[in-house]
Amino acid sequence: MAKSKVVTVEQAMEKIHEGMTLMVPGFVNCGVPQTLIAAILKKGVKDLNIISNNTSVKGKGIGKLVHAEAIKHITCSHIGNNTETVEKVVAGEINVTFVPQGTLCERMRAGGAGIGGVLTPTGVGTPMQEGKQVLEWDKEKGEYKFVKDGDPVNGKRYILELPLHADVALIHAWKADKIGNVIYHRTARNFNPIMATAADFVIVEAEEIVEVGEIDPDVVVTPNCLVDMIVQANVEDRN
Amino acid sequence: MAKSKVVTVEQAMEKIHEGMTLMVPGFVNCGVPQTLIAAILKKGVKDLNIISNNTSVKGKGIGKLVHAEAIKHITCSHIGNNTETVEKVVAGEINVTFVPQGTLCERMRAGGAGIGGVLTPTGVGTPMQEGKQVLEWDKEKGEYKFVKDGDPVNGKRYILELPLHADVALIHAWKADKIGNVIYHRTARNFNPIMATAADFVIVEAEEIVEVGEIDPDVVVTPNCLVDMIVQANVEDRN
Amino acid sequence: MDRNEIRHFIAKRTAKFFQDGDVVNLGIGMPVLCLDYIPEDIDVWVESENGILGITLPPENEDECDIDIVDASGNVSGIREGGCCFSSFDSFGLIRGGHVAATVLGAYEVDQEGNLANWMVPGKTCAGMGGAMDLVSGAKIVIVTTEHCDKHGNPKILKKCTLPLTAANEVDYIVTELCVLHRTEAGLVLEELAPNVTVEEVVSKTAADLIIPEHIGCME
Amino acid sequence: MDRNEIRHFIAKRTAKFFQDGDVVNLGIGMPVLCLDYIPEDIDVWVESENGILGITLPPENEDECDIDIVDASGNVSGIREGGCCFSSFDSFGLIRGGHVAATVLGAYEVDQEGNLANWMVPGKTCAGMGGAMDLVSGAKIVIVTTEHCDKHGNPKILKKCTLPLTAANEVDYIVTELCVLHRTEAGLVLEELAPNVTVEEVVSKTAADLIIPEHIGCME
Repeated sequence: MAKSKVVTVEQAMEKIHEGMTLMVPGFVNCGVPQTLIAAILKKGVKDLNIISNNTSVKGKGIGKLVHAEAIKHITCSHIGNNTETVEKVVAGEINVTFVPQGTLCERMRAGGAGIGGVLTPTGVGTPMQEGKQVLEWDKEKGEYKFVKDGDPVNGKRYILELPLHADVALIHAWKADKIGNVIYHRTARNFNPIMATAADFVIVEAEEIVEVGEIDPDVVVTPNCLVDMIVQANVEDRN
Repeated sequence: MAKSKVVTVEQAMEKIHEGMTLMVPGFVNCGVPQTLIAAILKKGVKDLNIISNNTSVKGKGIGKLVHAEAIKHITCSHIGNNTETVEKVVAGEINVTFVPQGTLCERMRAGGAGIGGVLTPTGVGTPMQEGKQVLEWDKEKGEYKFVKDGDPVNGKRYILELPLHADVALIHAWKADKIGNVIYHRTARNFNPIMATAADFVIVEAEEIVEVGEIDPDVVVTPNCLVDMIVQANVEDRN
Repeated sequence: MDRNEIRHFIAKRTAKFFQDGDVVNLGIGMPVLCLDYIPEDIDVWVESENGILGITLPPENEDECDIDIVDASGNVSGIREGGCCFSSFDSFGLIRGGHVAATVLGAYEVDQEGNLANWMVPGKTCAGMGGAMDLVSGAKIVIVTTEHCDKHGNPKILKKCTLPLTAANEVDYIVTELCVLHRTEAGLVLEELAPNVTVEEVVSKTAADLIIPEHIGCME
Repeated sequence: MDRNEIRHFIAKRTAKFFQDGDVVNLGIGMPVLCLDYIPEDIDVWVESENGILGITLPPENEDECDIDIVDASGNVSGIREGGCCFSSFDSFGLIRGGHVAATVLGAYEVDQEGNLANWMVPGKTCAGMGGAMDLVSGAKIVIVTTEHCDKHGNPKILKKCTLPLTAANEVDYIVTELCVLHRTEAGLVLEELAPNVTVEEVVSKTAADLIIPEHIGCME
């Protein structure tokens, strides 16, 4: 028999430590692991490296971590929805690395799927290629070559983007069974499934925890083998 | 109102021509587009380039195309389940390019998602790297460099695999709604979803065609925007 | 035209680019207004990069709203019958893979090489690019909707962008209250003029080189 | 031991590598036999690369069989409660990404550098590698189960493989009817001997250099 992975929020928090790199999903404030974020605040963990798409809005979701000054560095595509994040970035209190949203997905997928890098057209010819390796396709030779800024353009160019990986991913599920098969609701899915592949340890908070067998094998989005712990989400943590 | 994409098998066959590159899903004989294959045989299309994982078993599924000598070239990971394919390959009647199964998936995904290439560890140090570009990670410099056979190994190596794309993908669905939202049943899913992303034209055969709205938005695997035509599958074509 | 009329005029023209069955991604603001001008016999699917195909306005009755359906601004929205949801990873696969027919978005600057700058003004904004860079690289047609000049009356359509780029050489059309410009291999072609607008007016308000064809259509 | 006993002996030992909760991929033949020897208190999930976690034998009652559930040989199988299905793309993402604890598979040849050859004999076979190359590159632990020598009595465990490789430097353990070998940075370590088998016998039947530690465990 498979063992239940359901634990208390306190047990889950034993896995979260100062200075860790955490993947935190959510699009603005939708699909954000609110209960786990509230628990991190309560524990008072600091100096976190956060990989997320954005920082929710001021005072909500990931914005709570911003407000509590728990974040040292954030890798994301957008902070514009949260004025407090913008202020702290401008003030130098939080370091930010911007990654285009699709590239963020690709890099997490590479990290979770054993891929050493991906070639993406996104960001070619923009500041995004600074400090990165750029490859150009040589149609005649049928091969790629590295190019530098200023080289004449003779073929389609791509940025070689590297994998992203985290110590822990915090996942917000709609339903999870007790061994960790997970499904998501509507656009609350967003970055959750890909982040669940790209961390050493995966903690899921679920709005509803169901019995094994209640989720049809064909509709499972995150397979149980990716999930290490499950906690009950608390709707009130959304506020 | 969205228009129905349901057509007759004959209408679908107007899209299939001699010399085309077709993606044909299926694992051995599971999840194979049997009705569309039967229709191709009936139409008598020849000289096909097939991208598939394998060729089913002798006389079934993709094996029917092998038997009918409709295939010029096949890109796949395995032909061992079909003795007739092996014979025709040995006799030089079909050209084969072997691609490791996971790499086949990555290459189709790159083709369908606008990715110029992926770095995979699969096949490094094996005959799979012949004729391909190999990259080595230089840990100190924090960058990749191209390496050649015989160069001393100083870091993790990856093969740079290129995208695969097809003219037409033939997809076997469990259920499709009339505008092309598709779900699959159990391991009949296999290569279907990824192939549906990587072809100029996508024809779906569905065991069951349902009304729009009958498939929950969260369980759709292949979104309607990827599907061009839908035909009714005929169970008897499996034989 | 006042500013609001300008926005609607641009949106109305832009909507004519859409074909039946197209999947489109519409940026916040003016691009979203296009939805009001899609002809009845044309069915367009709106994709939002956060993982939904078939996004709509939220239900009028607030009780029917689902807070788990949001648009690219995070605002609660709706989903049409036959729509579907997917992960951000799959969403950008669709976008980058050319499965989105058109993306419509605004500009700080756009130039005659098809370069677009719409995400950053050094020293002023640091919001981040979100999904814009992927959308502009990936969509089959990139349409920039913008007022022809900035609020100080300076041209926004340039020979060469000065701000950090969102994408290089990707813009296909520029739609303003004065004209429709088509970026071709040869350069920016003045394809349509708004009613009562002259070639001279466009040229005087544009810092880019324009190709003026013999026949120029009427923008409506 | 006859051949059948050998196979079961090897499978029984191999099953001891599995830990509670492990996801394992078992090759056709001897590897699958491991399932018969997993201790009651250990729960192992079997993954099949065609897109299923929790694959089982087919239901005994043929009417309950689902022809859409097949294993990596295409044979109709079953799914356990709590199992799930996914695409081949997602399946190999799991495999390559290190989410599969162990893969067990056979060998034509295996060598002291951890190289494995099990997919092709030039001029003889051309079946293709299927998913083997990905599995061997991707799984956390690679366990080769094989009879110690080939049917002619020639060593299969070599200094250097001669056949086209499946993967280079990826094999972690070799389990035969004579011994358990652990491939370390230093070389192949003789960790366990089968009952009544001597170091000398193993050495004489192995073409690879072996590291013989002071303490050698007993294989069971």
